[in-house]
Amino acid sequence: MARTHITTVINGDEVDFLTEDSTSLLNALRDEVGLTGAKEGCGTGDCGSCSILLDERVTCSCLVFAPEANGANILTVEGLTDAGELHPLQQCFLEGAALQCGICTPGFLIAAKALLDKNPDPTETEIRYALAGNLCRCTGYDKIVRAVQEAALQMREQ
Amino acid sequence: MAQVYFSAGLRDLTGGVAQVDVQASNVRRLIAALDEMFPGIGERLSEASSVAIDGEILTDAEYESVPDQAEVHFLDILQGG
Amino acid sequence: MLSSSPSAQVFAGATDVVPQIRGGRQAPEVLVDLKKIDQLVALTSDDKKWTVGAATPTVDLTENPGFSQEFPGISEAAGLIGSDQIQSRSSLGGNLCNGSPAADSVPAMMVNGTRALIAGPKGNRLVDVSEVVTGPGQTCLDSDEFIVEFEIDRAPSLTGDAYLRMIPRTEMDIAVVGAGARVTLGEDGTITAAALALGAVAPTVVRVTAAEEALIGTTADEDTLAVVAAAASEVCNPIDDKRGTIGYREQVAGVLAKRAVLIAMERAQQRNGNV
Amino acid sequence: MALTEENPGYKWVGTRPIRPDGLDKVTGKAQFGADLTLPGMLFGKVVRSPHAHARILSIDTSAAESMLGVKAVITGSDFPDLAANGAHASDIDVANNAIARDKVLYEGHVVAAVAATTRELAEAAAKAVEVSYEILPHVLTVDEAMADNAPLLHENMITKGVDPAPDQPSNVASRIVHERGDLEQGFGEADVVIEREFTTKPVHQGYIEPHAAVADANNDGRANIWCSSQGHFAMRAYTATVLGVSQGTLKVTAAEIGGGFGGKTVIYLEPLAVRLSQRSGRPVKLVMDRDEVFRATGPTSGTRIKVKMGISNGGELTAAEVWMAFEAGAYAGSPVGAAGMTVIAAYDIPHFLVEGYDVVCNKPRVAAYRAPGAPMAAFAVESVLDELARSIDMDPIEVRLANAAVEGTQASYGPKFPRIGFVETLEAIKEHPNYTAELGPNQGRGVAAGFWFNAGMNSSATVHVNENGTATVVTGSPDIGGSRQSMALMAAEELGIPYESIKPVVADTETVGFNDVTGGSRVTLATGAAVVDACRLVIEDLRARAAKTWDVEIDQVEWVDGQAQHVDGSQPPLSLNALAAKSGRTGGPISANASLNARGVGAGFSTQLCDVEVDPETGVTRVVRYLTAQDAGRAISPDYVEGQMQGGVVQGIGWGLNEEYIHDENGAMENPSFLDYRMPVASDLPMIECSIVEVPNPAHPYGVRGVGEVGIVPPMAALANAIKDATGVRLTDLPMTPIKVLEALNEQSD
Repeated sequence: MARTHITTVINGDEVDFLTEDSTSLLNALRDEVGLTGAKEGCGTGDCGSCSILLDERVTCSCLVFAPEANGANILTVEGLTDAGELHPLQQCFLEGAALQCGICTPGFLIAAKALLDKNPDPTETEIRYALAGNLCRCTGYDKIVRAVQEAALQMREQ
Repeated sequence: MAQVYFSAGLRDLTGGVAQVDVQASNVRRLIAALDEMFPGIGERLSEASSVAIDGEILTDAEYESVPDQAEVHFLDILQGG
Repeated sequence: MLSSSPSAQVFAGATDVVPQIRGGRQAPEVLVDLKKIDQLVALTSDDKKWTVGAATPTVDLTENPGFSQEFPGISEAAGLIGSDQIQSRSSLGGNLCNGSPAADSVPAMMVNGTRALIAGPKGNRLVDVSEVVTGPGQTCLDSDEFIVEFEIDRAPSLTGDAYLRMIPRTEMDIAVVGAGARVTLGEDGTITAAALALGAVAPTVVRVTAAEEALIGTTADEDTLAVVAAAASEVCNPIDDKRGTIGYREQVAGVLAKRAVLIAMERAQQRNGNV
Repeated sequence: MALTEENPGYKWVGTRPIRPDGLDKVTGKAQFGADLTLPGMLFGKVVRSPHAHARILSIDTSAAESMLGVKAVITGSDFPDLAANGAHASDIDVANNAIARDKVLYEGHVVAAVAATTRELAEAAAKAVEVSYEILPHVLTVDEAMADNAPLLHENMITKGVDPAPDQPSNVASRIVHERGDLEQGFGEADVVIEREFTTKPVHQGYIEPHAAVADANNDGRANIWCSSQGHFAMRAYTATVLGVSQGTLKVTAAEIGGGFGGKTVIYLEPLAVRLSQRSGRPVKLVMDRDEVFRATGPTSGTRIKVKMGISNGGELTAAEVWMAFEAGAYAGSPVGAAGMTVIAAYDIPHFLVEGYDVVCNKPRVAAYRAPGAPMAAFAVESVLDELARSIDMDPIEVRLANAAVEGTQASYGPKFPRIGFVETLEAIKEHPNYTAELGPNQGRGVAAGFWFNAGMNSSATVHVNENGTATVVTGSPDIGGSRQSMALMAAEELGIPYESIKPVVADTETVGFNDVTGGSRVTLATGAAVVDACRLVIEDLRARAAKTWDVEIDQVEWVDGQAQHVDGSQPPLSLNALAAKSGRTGGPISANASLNARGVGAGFSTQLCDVEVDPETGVTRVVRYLTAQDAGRAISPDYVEGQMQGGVVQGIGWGLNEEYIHDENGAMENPSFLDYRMPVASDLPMIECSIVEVPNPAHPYGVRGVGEVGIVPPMAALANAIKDATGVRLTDLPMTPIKVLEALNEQSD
């Protein structure tokens, strides 16, 4: 099958790649672009490990056909860091021990960023529902929720 | 003399005996002594068990010394997650 | 294009299509991305109706204050279709065309009299949402047709709707039972119009006409709600499956029906005048 | 260093710095199992049985092999027949589980594997492998498997542990028994006797990272493997066994591991990847999808457990009788042994009989899952204990305190307990404000406790002092929950240098001495002890070098705060930095190895308090408040001790409320996805409050007890007891879904 040429902006850089039409954007990012920060935990949109921002909206990249990304703006976990400076969420996850094995962490960071972009002062319940599409099996979510609360506070104070 | 206790699962090999006193300086010699008393038990003990000496559970303990008066229990090997 | 390729598959959010292709349950030769058609991704209103493009991401509905105030039931149903990640992609059109009896947005759309504009080579037709799904996974659409948009008449004053579903977790599940309700009140506070629809309790979403009739002229008092609950349980024709049992679905259908009517009542009382 | 309970005076141990591997994990750089790509790498795909029990009549690989881009296709016949070679039974089971020979024993059992140039091609080729089966009758539960004339999985399985040995084969692999005293007397002394029967379903470990392995075989017979596992030395051993090669031909590198909980202590993909690589001459990556993870890996056992216990009106437990049967899945080896040893071990009960059966059935072979065997056993016993306490109107904490095992108690499994902290965890709950917090309508409160042994086993560590006075700590224990931080904290404490100056590394099988798996809550204890030993050897060396520099005897040199000091202060101190910079003049680079079979394993106890709210009309249970108290011995890294406690609790909540394997009548799993295998999501839960109890383990240099596992033992009973408190109904069948709760409520009101 002929492969399709896709042009996107990923983490601020213009990126081209070739893909088959039925390939998921997640596999294209991982295999063609070499960005392995987004992970496949389920391939059915039920775990959130592959979360990215697609045109500023949080999305499971495993549920997007790679050709749909043509012309789109994508943010992956690799793009959260600004010129080497950690995003407050990254810093708060580190300081708050909000990760154990770390496989779900990229997805949580992206989902949390999407939340705070829309709602800079979420309640605990709002955080929990906004992160309900992201499974973590290690932490019981406690320290993740606290880290998002702390990051929200820091970002509001900035 | 060490006091050796047999769990219920081992008692089919000891003819129902639950406890014996054995003189042995280490676990390997202890097992050898037990095998003389209860033929066949040696293989079972060395193949599939941990040993607890005075409350401390040890694996691969055949050269572990057995203090005089020690309380010795043989246990199934456990798997952890 | 759809007529020329028998195994073409249209998709909007693709939240179900991608796993189906990957799992080998579908192998279309052509994939058609409906999001590229402007009319299908739009949310507008005029004096008479709201128009929702069939591929509009559900997050556009939940984040639209005007729509969400007028149709909180549809908005909350749309907000229950999967996670935030899914709602960036999922759409009313996709939710309906999957043909699942458990689709959250369908009971909510039905009680609001929603119509689907269906396009095809023979022209367009307008079909009531309640008539689109004909059985589990089955729709009245021909293989060369697709839904362009939904029309929902503006809600009159003193009207409220609600959607509730029962799932074992708080999120990320398929409804074991879903209930959409809408009531309109007269000036005296009694119900002048009522609609009740249940999801996941029959091969398709079902209306509970006996309950609707029982509600008319009442204030949804306790006795009437008992009738509503009983009628809801009665109309169920569910199956035992991995997600629920017949008995559970019948019993909880009554509970949710009652609760949804009460919420719709409360909202109707608060909504005096067109938003 | 003298250790006192109250004020150990530690500088690093017990602090909460940022974990060493954290930065890579929040920036997406960390390399997990599926993240590695090698030049020329092929994608593999496994062909699995659609049947629960069937004889393989033939496998036709020709269509797959002829596809363009398909580079290798393998089946069971590509592996040595271990049975014919007289191998040990457990090794034969490992090999047959990795790839079926003549029979498939569960849906998802591997029958073949392919490697091709693209993911899509590999999937197409896997579909093109034609397998012809003769379907056999299957058994799915212990009840079916133990029934008379049940179809047999293994025609030669004779039950072990029964005297005299049965003369007929069955699906019962073994029987275990523990017994003390006189049951009749014990129940005679009771004022109340309660007998209940409990059932639990198989549940999966649910790690978010599917299994993944990359293999690169050379034509000299050697191969490199990269995989995410809980023990790359174990993966090397198992893979060598299945391939019939020497362990020395395999080098295994541990990728970052995305969760395991016991489920990654076994092999699935590694030998297949190596064989595919050998056949194709190219590196091969095999990654499971979630469906495969559910159908073919893990889970832990479904069980049936009967418990009868007696209590006096004064609150003294007089007798316990326990019967349990555990599903092992396709091959012998359920955790019924541990269940039998733990089931009543937390309490001092004079008369008891515990009997357990290990039963094979046509489901995936069970794998270890966090305190394997203990959670189901505790669900049963802690539920009955709750009923006993209610029946004599005694507080649930008091009844446990009255019977709790303490130092010197003869444990039900044999030996006397050393110093343990069970009572302290009970008291921590009792004194917490949650214990007396007001409950709202439809809310209820439950208490339950749990015990787990923890493990020691073998570990090795190497400590290198770098030229600039920093240190590299090398171990072979995959870091699954923050253990690199614990290693670094203990090394910093020992060496007296900043935590940030320590670089902890998990090395491959050729770079560090042997380490057993990361399991049994053993790493901080055992690998930690090896790190401490290696640090102490380094310090010994540093003192000798300072003595040489000062031309004094070594006993004149002390190591304090990261520097050598002369006992009488007659020399300016020599820092680690200074000694490292001149190491070439004093004998060369500074480094030390330590290897050990760990001693002094300290038992773990946890007591938990759960408040739930039950919707009486829908049966939905929500956890509204949760508190867990656990004896950590000493929390080296409190952040990650809490993390283990919270994670264990939440897995237990999932097990208790919603998680279960559902099979159809053909033995196929109906819910192999995260949509329908319902693990807890963030919005299902409150904060999980932690009370770390520290009763130091006297046998460990820092007082450590394992903390990883015991947290999952109490939650199911705590939930059941809370639901009983909220509604008056007692649930004995896990999971306690809304359907079951509502059914019980309906029965109650009838």
